[in-house]
Amino acid sequence: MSPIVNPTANPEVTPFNLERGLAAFRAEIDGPVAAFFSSCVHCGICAQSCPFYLETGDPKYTPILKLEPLRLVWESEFTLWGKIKGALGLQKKVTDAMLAEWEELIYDSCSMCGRCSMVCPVGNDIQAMVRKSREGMVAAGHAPEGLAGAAVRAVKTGSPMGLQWKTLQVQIEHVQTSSGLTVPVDQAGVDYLVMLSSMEVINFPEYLEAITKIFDHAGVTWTLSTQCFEATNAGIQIGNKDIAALLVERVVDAAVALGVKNVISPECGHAYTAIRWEGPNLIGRRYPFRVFHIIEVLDQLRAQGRITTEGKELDRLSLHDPCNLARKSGVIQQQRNLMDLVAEQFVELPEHGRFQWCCGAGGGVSSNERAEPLKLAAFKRKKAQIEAVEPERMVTMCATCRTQLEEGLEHFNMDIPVVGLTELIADHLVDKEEPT
Amino acid sequence: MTALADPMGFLLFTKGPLFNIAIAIFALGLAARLAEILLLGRRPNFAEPRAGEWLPGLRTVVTRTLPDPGTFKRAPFNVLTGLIWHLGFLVALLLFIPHIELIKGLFGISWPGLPNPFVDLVTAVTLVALAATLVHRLTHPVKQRLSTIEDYLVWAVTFLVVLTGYLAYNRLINPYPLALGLHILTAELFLIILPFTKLTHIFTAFIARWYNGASFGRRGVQS
Amino acid sequence: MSALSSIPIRVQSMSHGTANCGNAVPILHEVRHALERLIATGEGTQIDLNAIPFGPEDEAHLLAVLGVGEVRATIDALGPTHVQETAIPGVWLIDYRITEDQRLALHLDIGDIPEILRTQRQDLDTALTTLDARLTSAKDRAQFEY
Amino acid sequence: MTAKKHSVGEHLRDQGVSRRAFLKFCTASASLLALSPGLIPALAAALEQARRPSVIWLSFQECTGCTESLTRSHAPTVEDLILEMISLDYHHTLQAAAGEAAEAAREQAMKDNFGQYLLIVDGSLPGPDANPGYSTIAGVSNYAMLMEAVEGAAAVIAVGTCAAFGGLPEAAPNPTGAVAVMDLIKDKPLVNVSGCPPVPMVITGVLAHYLAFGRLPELDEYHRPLAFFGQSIHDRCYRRPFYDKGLFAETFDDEGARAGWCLYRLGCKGPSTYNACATMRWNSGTSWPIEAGHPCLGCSEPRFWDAGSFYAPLSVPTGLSSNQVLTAGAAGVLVGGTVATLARRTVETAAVSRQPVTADELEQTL
Amino acid sequence: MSERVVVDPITRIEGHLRIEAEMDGETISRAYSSGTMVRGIETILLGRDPRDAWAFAQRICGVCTLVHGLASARSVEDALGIRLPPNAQLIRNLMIGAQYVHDHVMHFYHLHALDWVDVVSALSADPKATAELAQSLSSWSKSSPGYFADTQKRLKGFVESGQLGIFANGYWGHPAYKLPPEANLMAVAHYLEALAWQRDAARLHAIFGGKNPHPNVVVGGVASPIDLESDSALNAKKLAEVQRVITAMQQFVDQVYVPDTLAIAGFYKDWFQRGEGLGNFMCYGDLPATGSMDPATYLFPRGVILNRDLTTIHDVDLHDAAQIQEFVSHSWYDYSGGKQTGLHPYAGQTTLDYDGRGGVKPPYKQLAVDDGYSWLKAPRWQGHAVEVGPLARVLLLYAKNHAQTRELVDSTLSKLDLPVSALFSTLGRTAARTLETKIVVDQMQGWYDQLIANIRSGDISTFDATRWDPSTWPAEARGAGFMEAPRGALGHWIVIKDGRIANYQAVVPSTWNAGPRDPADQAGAYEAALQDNHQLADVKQPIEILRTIHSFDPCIACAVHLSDPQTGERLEIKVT
Repeated sequence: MSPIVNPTANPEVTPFNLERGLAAFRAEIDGPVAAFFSSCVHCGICAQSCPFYLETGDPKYTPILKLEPLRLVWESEFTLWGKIKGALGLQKKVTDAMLAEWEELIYDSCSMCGRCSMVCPVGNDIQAMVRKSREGMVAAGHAPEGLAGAAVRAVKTGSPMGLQWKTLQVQIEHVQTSSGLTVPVDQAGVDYLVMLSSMEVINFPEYLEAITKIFDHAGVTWTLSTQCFEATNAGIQIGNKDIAALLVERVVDAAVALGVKNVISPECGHAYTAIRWEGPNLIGRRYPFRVFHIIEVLDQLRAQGRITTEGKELDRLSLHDPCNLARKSGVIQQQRNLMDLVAEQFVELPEHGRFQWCCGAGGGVSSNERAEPLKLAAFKRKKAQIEAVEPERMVTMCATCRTQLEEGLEHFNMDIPVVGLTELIADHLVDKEEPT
Repeated sequence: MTALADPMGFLLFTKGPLFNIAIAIFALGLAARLAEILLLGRRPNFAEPRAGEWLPGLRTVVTRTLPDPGTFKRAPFNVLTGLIWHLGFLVALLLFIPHIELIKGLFGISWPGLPNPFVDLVTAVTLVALAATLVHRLTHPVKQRLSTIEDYLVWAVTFLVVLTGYLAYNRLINPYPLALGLHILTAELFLIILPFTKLTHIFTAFIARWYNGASFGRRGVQS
Repeated sequence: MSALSSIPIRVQSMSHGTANCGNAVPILHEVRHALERLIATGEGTQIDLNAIPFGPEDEAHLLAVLGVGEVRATIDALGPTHVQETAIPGVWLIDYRITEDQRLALHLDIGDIPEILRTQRQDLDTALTTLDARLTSAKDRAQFEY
Repeated sequence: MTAKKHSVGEHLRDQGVSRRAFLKFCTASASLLALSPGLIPALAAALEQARRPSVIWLSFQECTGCTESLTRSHAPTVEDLILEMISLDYHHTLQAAAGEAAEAAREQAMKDNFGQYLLIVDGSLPGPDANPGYSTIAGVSNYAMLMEAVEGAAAVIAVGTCAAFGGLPEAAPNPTGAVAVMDLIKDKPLVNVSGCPPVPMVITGVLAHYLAFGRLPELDEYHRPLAFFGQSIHDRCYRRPFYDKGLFAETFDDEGARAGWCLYRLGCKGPSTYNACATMRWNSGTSWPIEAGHPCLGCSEPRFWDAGSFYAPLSVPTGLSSNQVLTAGAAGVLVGGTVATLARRTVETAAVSRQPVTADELEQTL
Repeated sequence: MSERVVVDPITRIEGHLRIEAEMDGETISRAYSSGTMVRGIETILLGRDPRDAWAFAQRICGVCTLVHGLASARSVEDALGIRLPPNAQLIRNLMIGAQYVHDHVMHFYHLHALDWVDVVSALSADPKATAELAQSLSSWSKSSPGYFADTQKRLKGFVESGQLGIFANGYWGHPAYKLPPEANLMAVAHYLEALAWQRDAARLHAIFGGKNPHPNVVVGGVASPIDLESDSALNAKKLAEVQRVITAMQQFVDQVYVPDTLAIAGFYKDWFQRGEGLGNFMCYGDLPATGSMDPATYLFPRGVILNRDLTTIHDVDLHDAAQIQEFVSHSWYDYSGGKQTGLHPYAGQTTLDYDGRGGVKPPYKQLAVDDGYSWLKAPRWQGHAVEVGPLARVLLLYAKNHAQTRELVDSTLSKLDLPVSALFSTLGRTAARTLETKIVVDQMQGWYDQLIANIRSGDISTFDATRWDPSTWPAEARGAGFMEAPRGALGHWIVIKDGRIANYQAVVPSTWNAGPRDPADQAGAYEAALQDNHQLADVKQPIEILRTIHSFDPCIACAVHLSDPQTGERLEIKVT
């Protein structure tokens, strides 16, 4: 394995170094990490849940192996046995070269999908430890350039893709024109503050139109915020909590400024986990509002009878559960309830819900250009699943997943369109009586 | 004193002083390991939970014993051999009457056991399954990559514990004090290395599973 | 003590607890071979039933097959020894007991006549003297009585 | 009193023992010694020729149980055969003479049979480094007496676990510095007939073997005759099927005890005890400890007194009580706590020493 | 210094006993009794499981092989308040009874008889006259001339072989032997018969205790369960065997032992005039009729007789620190409170101190009798040296007007034409042993019948498990287990702390009898007996000493105390 050496990560030039990385690793170690590493029996089962290993066949992608730097720091500095071994000169130490070698393993070949965490017989939450490892990697200067760039852009421009409000403004006007409805902006005291991801804004503008229609249909009050519309979190992806916290604070500030009770994360999966689960811990306090994924909100509306649909899609539809939404956030049944509203022929993929397979793009892999070949390799797992049930279209609810599915299916010459679940719902809404 | 010339002396050494040493190292080592883990603790979690932690944690402690169907389909040999020898080991350890008496002698608690021939059969199966896991470790690319000297050492000690127990019960090593002494010796080796090797998982796996289950459970996922 | 290796020592079994050790049939086959040898060469054989695991059920099975023959004798020397010819002529069952009726040994003897039943030459040597002595004492008693 | 010396065969005939009785004795002995019936004529011939060997029996730190046991031998019986096949020239408990006369008899026998006599010892003795006053006979220390007697002995038989392995006097803390005979005698053929006391017929059986063949029988690693100590109590125990089925008596008069279930849980040491009790039984075949409901004490094994409580199952370690295990655990928690405190401090230090990452810094890497 | 006669070893006893006697002409003026072997069993017992103690204690002696085991079990039962099921008590009584009968018969024939019986003289006996003698004494079946002729022939062959074995160097032809050749021949025949008989008698222990010597004992009852249907319990067959053995014992005692004792005693009436000595006698009492250890139900009563005064019986309390004390002023032990002090067994100490307490470095000719001269301590009851054993028991039974005892003693005395005072003598002691054997063997049938009746009524309990588990024990407990052993009053005292033995002391019959002098220079029973009218016809053949010493049936291994040679401190089990 030839180490990927970031050409610009020159310790003389950059502010990052091994010591800083080790300090970050140390700061991540807690009881669960110690329990996990104490328990690993090298059974190799985690490899059987990793699309990167399964589709490449290269054992270096075995999930638990990706944690070796973190494990070494734990063993040498947090265990009596490691200290004894150290005194005897038997303890292996983490080196900069090792971290350089591990950069590919921790970033390029891990979408942090968490499937390994679901199958480990001793219960190791490997995904969580990859997340922790990235803290050390960033501090040691071994984060991929693509992710570093996204993080810088997110901090400096408000969007990892460098998207400006004016671009969104154009989309808003487009939606208002197309739907005849108003997209509320900066309205204080409404029910929901809706956050978006740059990718949705650029690639899937129909999403904004769909929620505009649905909320209008259901009589929900909502708003966008000019102060902050981007909810994706490049800090989470690169694995740095300082940057991640900064980005979360922006969302919190916007919500507080408008005095909303609820914040809707964008469809983008990691954005949801970022503000829903990590956010309060990143900023070190509870939110004065609640956070929902749009799917959760739609399902609540459905349950309250505030969404009335007519007609169903007649073709054979299947569903891709985004890892961040399903396995890592417990939103699993909601999307199925919604599918039942609009799909005549809904067929589940062979392994779905909490045991679904990652599309291969999460965890920052899609923002990491050099990981493209691995990303496509990992997609083969999803492809095989799709081939097993032969749907005419795929439905999902995460912009990153949707992009990956579309690209992957196209790459493999499979003519299966991908649609967003929110849009499907919007398509089948019963037209409101025109106000007389 | 050699075990062959004085098998009874050897047995009494393993039952007496060596056992005391082994149990002391084991108790100190294990307690240190557990304290090392538990006292590190977790940081406070401010995210609004979807569900509690305790029950899902306990649930995972139980459910991780069996694999999900997909994993079983992808790695049936690995899963099956692992399950079989773990189960066999536990049956032999906890349901063989002499072992129950040992536990009663040490802790004053006991429970019913299984007929000896059944345990004997289970032990034989365990040995076969353990041998199979070694073959798997030596041949499977992932396990080759993962395996360290420690893995082979731990395998050898575990295998020897079961093997000597099997040989002693079936009186295939003579005289019996030598056979029993060897079994106790290997069991003591097992106890001594337990806190310092992956064998710790016998205890920490439950903590790990609980942490995992709690973490996922908090987010409304059955892990 | 290598010279001892020339002494064939087997471990004794009086496995009285195990009712059936499954050894009756092998013994019967051994008896058959011994009988053949007796007919062919006149050479007798003794089988010590205590030397192998042999329980009450084995014994019952063996005796049922061999049956009860024509000759029965009891020798009173250091306690009783019961000699019983089986229904298979030439096959004798010899039960050595002590005065307290505990069994010392149980043998199958395949031969014309068991050695212990035969009048022993050494005993014959003293027979005359013994008889003479008795004749003398009988005379004494006769004198006493009359 | 003329001293015409007879062979055993002549001797028996002189006493009116018939040839048939003699043959029967040979048969019994052969069976007892686990010899093939084919060897009975050889055994008879050997016994015919044998001279009654002189036997000197020394009793040191003993309880006389071994001698008592010898008198219980029923085949051959102590009075009918063995005592008339050997010449027991010195034996405290049985001999007529006392004091100087007794010692003179011993010295005479040692002189007359130098190099020929069998030396039997029961009881341990204070070792050469122990206070010789702990056990004396006629003012002479046991050690001195043994060393004097062993010089002219053809072979030594240590009867009973005390003589064979040190036995009770040697049990912790061994207050008198007791040692076994084999600890002191290295250059003579030696047989250990262990047991507390030994099965009587094993004592007589070894003597009969020596008498018949002029040699000691085949021995195990503890110098015990394999013919009697080759199998464990457990291997030959009639309750073994219950062990195999997992049926155990839990107390002395429960249903299991009445039904004859295995006594393992009551502490039976049968599995690790090599002796002939299960096959030869005791007191003319009347019974034996396990048949009478008591677990085997393991009395024919070295250090059986220190092998844990007689009622603790074999698998229970001898040293620790549950309190001590708990103490070890508590100590472990203490050590673990210290370690963990250190680890925690490491975490806290790490949290402080960790430098936050800024976008500007990240930008420098691009 | 006057001439000193030394007899060491005293043979035909259990253990290692040495007698030194200072002579005044032909008469013994001062005698010294010394136990010359120590093992340390009391020290070895420290720190062990009290339930195991019986096995250690039992190995104190392989002759009276049952009694130490039972006394030990009783001490634990006393400490823990365990009450035996009646069946267990009856079975123990049967085992104790068998022990008495077996032990007394073997003592008489194999240990004591050769003091009175000249084996060589038997060669000149007329078998026919011997048969007549035997037939005149009892209806025992083996009494034909041919039988005695065979025995004589056998003996002749043996003697002519020139290898006399255990009979070599006996004092044959000594003028003190007074039996006619025919009586000698009869005794030799019975010597051999008794060897065969005792094998049968020992079976009773094997049935209940698995083996003899050293039958098994269990704290809380007996190990052997009762189930008439089971192969592995006391079933109908085994109980029938017990009955057969009891009957065989009874026959031998009635038809051989009792007649032989009387016949031999008739020739040695002068031995009813010497060899008593102390005049003080003590019994702890034993053989309860019920499951409890209530002294009122004992066959053998409890009490002390002082100065041969049968009219006053003093009470004995084993727990009273002032009553039973052991002294070490003439023993090779050290007491922390000094060598003049006496200690009750609960507070007993056993610190071996051979070199410091006058032990003479072996090989030695004479002991330093002014200092320590024995491994035995000197126990005293309220400061009195007392004799224990059959004579003490028979005297107490007699004093308490036990009907059968009265009848037996009176008829014996009248047959031999002797006064009651003849009991206080060497042969009085031997005769008492015979008579109590008769009393016990007759009693055995009663216990057996009672056991059978219990079983018939459905009571098959043999073990009390309530206090088996150490977790049910108090943190601290102490108890005294006592017995009337064949040789006399036997006590084991145990102190239990945290489930382990914290102190253990045994004061055994032969310590009472064979012990040395105390700080007040009071002689022990052996010593006093030998100082009572003993003349030695030939100092080289001191058969007179053997007669009196053997009349006590010494059991010296029993009598010796034991401890930590270095410090004398209690040893704790150490965890390594």
